[in-house]
Amino acid sequence: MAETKGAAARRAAHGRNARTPELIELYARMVTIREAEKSCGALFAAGEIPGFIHLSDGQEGVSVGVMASLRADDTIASTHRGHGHALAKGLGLDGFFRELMGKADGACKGRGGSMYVADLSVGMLGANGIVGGGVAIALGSGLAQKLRGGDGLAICFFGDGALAEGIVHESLNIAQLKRIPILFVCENNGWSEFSPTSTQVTFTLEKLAAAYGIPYFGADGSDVETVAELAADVVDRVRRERGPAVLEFATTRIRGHYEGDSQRYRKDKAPPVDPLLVARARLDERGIPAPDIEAIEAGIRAEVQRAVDAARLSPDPTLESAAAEVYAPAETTA
Amino acid sequence: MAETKGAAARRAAHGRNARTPELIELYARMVTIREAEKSCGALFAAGEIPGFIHLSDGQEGVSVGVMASLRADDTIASTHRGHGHALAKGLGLDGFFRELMGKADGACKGRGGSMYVADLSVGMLGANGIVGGGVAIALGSGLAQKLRGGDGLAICFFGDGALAEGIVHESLNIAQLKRIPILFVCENNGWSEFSPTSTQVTFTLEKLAAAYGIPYFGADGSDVETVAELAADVVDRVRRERGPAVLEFATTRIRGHYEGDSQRYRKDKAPPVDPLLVARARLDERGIPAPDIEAIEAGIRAEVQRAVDAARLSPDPTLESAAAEVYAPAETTA
Amino acid sequence: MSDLRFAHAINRALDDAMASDPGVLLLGEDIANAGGTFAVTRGLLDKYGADRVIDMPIAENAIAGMAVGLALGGFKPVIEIMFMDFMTLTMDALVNQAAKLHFMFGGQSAVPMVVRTQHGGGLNAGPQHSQCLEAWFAHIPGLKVVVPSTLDDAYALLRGAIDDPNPVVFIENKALYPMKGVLSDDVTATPLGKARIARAGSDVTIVSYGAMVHQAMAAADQLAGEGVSAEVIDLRTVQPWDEAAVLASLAKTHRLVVAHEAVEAFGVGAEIAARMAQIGFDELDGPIMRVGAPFMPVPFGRGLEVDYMPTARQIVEAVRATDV
Amino acid sequence: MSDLRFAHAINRALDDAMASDPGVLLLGEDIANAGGTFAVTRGLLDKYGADRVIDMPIAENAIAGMAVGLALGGFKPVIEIMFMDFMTLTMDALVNQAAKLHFMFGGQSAVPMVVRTQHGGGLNAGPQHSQCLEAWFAHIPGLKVVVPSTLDDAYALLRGAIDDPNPVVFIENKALYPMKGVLSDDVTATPLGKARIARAGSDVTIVSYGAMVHQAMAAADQLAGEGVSAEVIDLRTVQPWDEAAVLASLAKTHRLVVAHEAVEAFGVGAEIAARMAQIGFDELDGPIMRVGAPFMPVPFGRGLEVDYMPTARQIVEAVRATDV
Ligand SMILES: Cc1ncc(C[n+]2csc(CCOP(=O)(O)OP(=O)(O)O)c2C)c(N)n1
Ligand SMILES: Cc1ncc(C[n+]2csc(CCOP(=O)(O)OP(=O)(O)O)c2C)c(N)n1
Ligand SMILES: [Mg+2]
Ligand SMILES: [Mg+2]
Repeated sequence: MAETKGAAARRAAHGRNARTPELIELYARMVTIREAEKSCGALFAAGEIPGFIHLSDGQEGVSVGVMASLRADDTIASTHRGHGHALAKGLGLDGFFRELMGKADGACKGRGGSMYVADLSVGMLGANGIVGGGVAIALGSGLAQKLRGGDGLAICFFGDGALAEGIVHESLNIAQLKRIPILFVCENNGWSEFSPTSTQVTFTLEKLAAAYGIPYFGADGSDVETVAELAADVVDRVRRERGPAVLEFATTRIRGHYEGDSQRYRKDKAPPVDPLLVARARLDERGIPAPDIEAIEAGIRAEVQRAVDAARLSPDPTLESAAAEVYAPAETTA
Repeated sequence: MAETKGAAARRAAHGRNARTPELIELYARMVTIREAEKSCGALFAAGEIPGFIHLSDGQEGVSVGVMASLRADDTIASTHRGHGHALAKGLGLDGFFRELMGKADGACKGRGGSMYVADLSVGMLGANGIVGGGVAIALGSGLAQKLRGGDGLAICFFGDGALAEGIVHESLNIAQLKRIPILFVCENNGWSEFSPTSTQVTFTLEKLAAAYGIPYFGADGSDVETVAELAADVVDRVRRERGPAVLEFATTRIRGHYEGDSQRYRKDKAPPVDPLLVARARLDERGIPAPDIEAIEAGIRAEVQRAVDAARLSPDPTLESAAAEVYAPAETTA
Repeated sequence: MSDLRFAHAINRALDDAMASDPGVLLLGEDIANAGGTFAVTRGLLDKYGADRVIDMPIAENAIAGMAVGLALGGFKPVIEIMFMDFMTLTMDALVNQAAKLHFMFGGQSAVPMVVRTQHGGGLNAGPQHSQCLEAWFAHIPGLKVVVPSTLDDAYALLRGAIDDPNPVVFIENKALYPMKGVLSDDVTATPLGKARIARAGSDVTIVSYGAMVHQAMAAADQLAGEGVSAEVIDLRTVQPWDEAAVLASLAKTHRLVVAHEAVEAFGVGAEIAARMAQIGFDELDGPIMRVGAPFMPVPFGRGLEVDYMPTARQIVEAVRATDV
Repeated sequence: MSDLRFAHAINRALDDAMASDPGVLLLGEDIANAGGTFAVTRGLLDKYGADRVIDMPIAENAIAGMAVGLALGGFKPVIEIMFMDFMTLTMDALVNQAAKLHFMFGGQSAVPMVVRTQHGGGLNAGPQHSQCLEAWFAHIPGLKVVVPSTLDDAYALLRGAIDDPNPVVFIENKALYPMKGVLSDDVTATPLGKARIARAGSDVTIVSYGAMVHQAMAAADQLAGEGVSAEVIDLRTVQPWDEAAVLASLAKTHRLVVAHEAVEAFGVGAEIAARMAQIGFDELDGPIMRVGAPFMPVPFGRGLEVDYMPTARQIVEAVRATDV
């Protein structure tokens, strides 16, 4: 697990990277995801969210830490476990809940739901129901960033299980060959559905990236500051060098593969490392008063509850309006 | 390019590997392929062979050297450039020419032609019109070898350009994960159709194999003895260890990508390294009388000519007989 | 006779096939330890071991390609592709390789393999987890395509598919998995290609397959109340499909409706209708009507999906529309 | 007016589209330096540079997926998949991603991209290099499918496809590439979805597309000699297809034949026939006949392939068979 020189130097000098947001801000963003997903779990259990949902509890540090360095014109392609990515990239809670509840004013007008949630206005190119499906889309988006000029970049998130899919390898090769400004971010939670990924993938991403000659960086994904600092450096590098890099974070999938998964197969009985608890303990250490933190948490909870309540009142979409958008009309382009 | 210890030791002791056939025999097999393909080229130019044909001139050392260690129950899956593999594995000249000329008594009854030539009775699972298409088939065949018990193995041949296809990576992972007795043989001729593979693939197979933890061996493919010795060791290893290995040979594609390709794009003006000339020079060195060699060559030429003449007289297939074999009848299994 | 669910009938077919033929192997993602995402393969790992019930990494094209190699190597692999939407990743292995080898190699070898997958909506799984793509495979010479609708057929046709020396795409409808029913004691492997008359009738023929057969039966019930006697044909196998059975029914009823859950346009129903508009033309007393999903991706939202799914009511209306 | 070949018309369409819109990019295997396996993209690298004419490694699924990302990023990628048979490797990107994003994201963005590929037999390219798979794509909501038959249409429809804000599969027939003809001076982009009456007639309607249109014209010639006036409709776009034009012709002729090179069963012709057996039923004076390839992989051998390919003669016979 290489570490950028810049990050090490900065840590030595200042204790933390001045370019990344304050920890309290990162913490608040993680709490937003956690609270939103808690509500998702409850709404799912109550039958108010239909379909399949994959919660990212335990992985918020990656979403928040990586997205802290991105701009709205940077693009990301996500996975089936995409709530955290979407919210951290800027999808609002209203569009989010309304989408998951299948409402007409959801981010995708209730046609996609959890596995396909997207907000192109903030550069979020969609969760994806296909493992590896977003990787090549991000690659194309990265090529668009390059051809447009400027210093934008694309990111694809993917899980450790996705490493078995050919598309990831095709994309690594092309990214390096064509010098595409794309950051491959692997959220390694050790699981591929109900199977330990060690039974599915025989290589490490670090060695693989080395074979491709793509710079690789890895870190503990449950420490949001570490993630943010490393990501800031690596994002910066991709912006400047206009070529790919790989980032891998060790994370914990706290809940089941999807909601409703009893996780009986799970043998790793050690308590999960929770990025929220890690950050919270550090805030305490740094002397941030508990009531201040609790006020932030309460505010987020209220905001989430408000969004949920509003989503409940939102109208259902009609089949006619859906039917009208199977094809884009001629004027949509240009 | 690692070399097996055994091969080095044997070379030191005996000058050559006693388990591999005499050079004169290897040479004769290469001449058979070369002469057969020469006829293919002529028949193609004359319109007697239709379709697309991809000749393997320059790569005979790999086909002959690798196949020297295989048994009939070992299986191989080949590529679009599969003539050499097929003939070396044991497909007869009659079945070969009749197939390429589309005759009813061709190896595949004239339904496949050059790109799909196969002879399951000698473990040749087919050339393949899809780049990478044979790799997973060989993987399954290797798993069959493993599950059947015994010490059989499967081989997939593929070109350097195929390294860009996801299926190759999926297969490497599964081969190692499931410990499948399969030998991945890359014929690296530096070209992927009309493009130098250096513009298409950003990694070396050696480094890639290392990432997967799969033993890798490489050698000069234009020296048939080197190929045969190395292959003997590696095949042996796969037989014993019941797990995958990777072999890569540097070769030269002497002719165009396909017949009719003028190769105007080709900048590598150095004369190709021809495995037949290499072997022939060594036979001279070793004092094999030229007339003996020429007699062998003449015999092969006559044999090829006889097969071509016979193929010309062979009957054309009928659509009815083809239509009758779209599906296997129930009694074919078990 | 045992009271089971649809998923259990499939499990039992796999179990019995594995017990009777040591060459039958299962490969798929999370099918062994986890027993399958829809629990269809539960218990088989314990019974047959990890050499025959094989958990695979997420690499659908390689899994399908391996099945071809295993089939050529004398085994009868049954692979599971978790959702039919993921079959998009297996198309080279199935279409260019599995489907063609027997023909293309001049009949040298059969390719006995089965791809089990599931299709269909009703679970709000969204556009990439609900598609019915069977028409693609039915268009490919060399493949067979089976879509069972009942427990007995799930068992009998899966046994038949495993016995068949050709590559078979065996499609389960996800909404049927929990369906309770009875598995007959005497059910055995059924050769592929024979339709089943699910309900005899004389006024109109309703051809269907898979989950939609149940809608067709409901429609027939309703029509009976209106004095219309509908014959319901369950195709069971859509490639090859039982043209003779459909034609015989049409010759009796002179009116035809074809219904499936897949998108109507360019779906399986198009072939059946087109064929009958040729060979059954003289029998037809009215237009051939089709019932299928509208031309859009399967939408996620609850109400949207309900409105999207073809229903018994639409079949009834289609039957009325055949009566010009 | 210039005397050109079919391949040149496509080249010119690409050239003009790139000249008029800097967002148009080409990606594909050996399309830049080598100018394409069939020389269709020759000269474009020199004219537009390596940033816009991009040689890609052999990785079809990634190429197609990248096109989606480029389209979302404001470009209009035109990718080349060398043989339609290799589209099997792009199905996830095209079907699960490209086709669905506009709908599935609630209309947030269009996905303007074109996949150029070529299909068809006649070159003895064998089972994995000759397939006509357009029916697959026509079945997928969100995709458009175009198959031109003339030089003018190759130009006009490709310009139309590039202008279209949706993912379009643009299919060239490999046997047409060397076809000589005239490219009209005034040819411009044509919106997709409109059929062309290739020959007016009054006794029977022959619907076709792509290379088979030329067989249909030859059949019409022969029929004229027998006193039968055939109207030949060139669909040009098979998704969406011009239902109104076919119905209008049928209302005039009352007899219908649909012909294509693809395998007949479950092919594009099935949808057209099925639809007319519904909405055109009252107009029909005889069975709807289809002409397509037999249900087998495209065989390699010269005589085999000739016998396999559907011909004008078969169309003539089909026309006769509509007259019961
Ligand atoms: C192509 C494809 N194959 C299989 C699946 C089913 N599936 C969904 S998530 C998943 C496991 C993914 O593991 P990983 O990539 O590590 O992501 P994680 O769930 O751990 O976040 C699988 C197999 C799918 N959605 N797409
Ligand atoms: C999936 C697929 N994509 C593209 C092609 C077209 N094609 C045939 S051979 C070839 C180059 C293969 O290069 P390599 O693997 O190095 O083999 P070589 O021709 O050098 O023997 C390509 C692109 C194909 N046959 N299949
Ligand atoms: Mg994981
Ligand atoms: Mg090569």
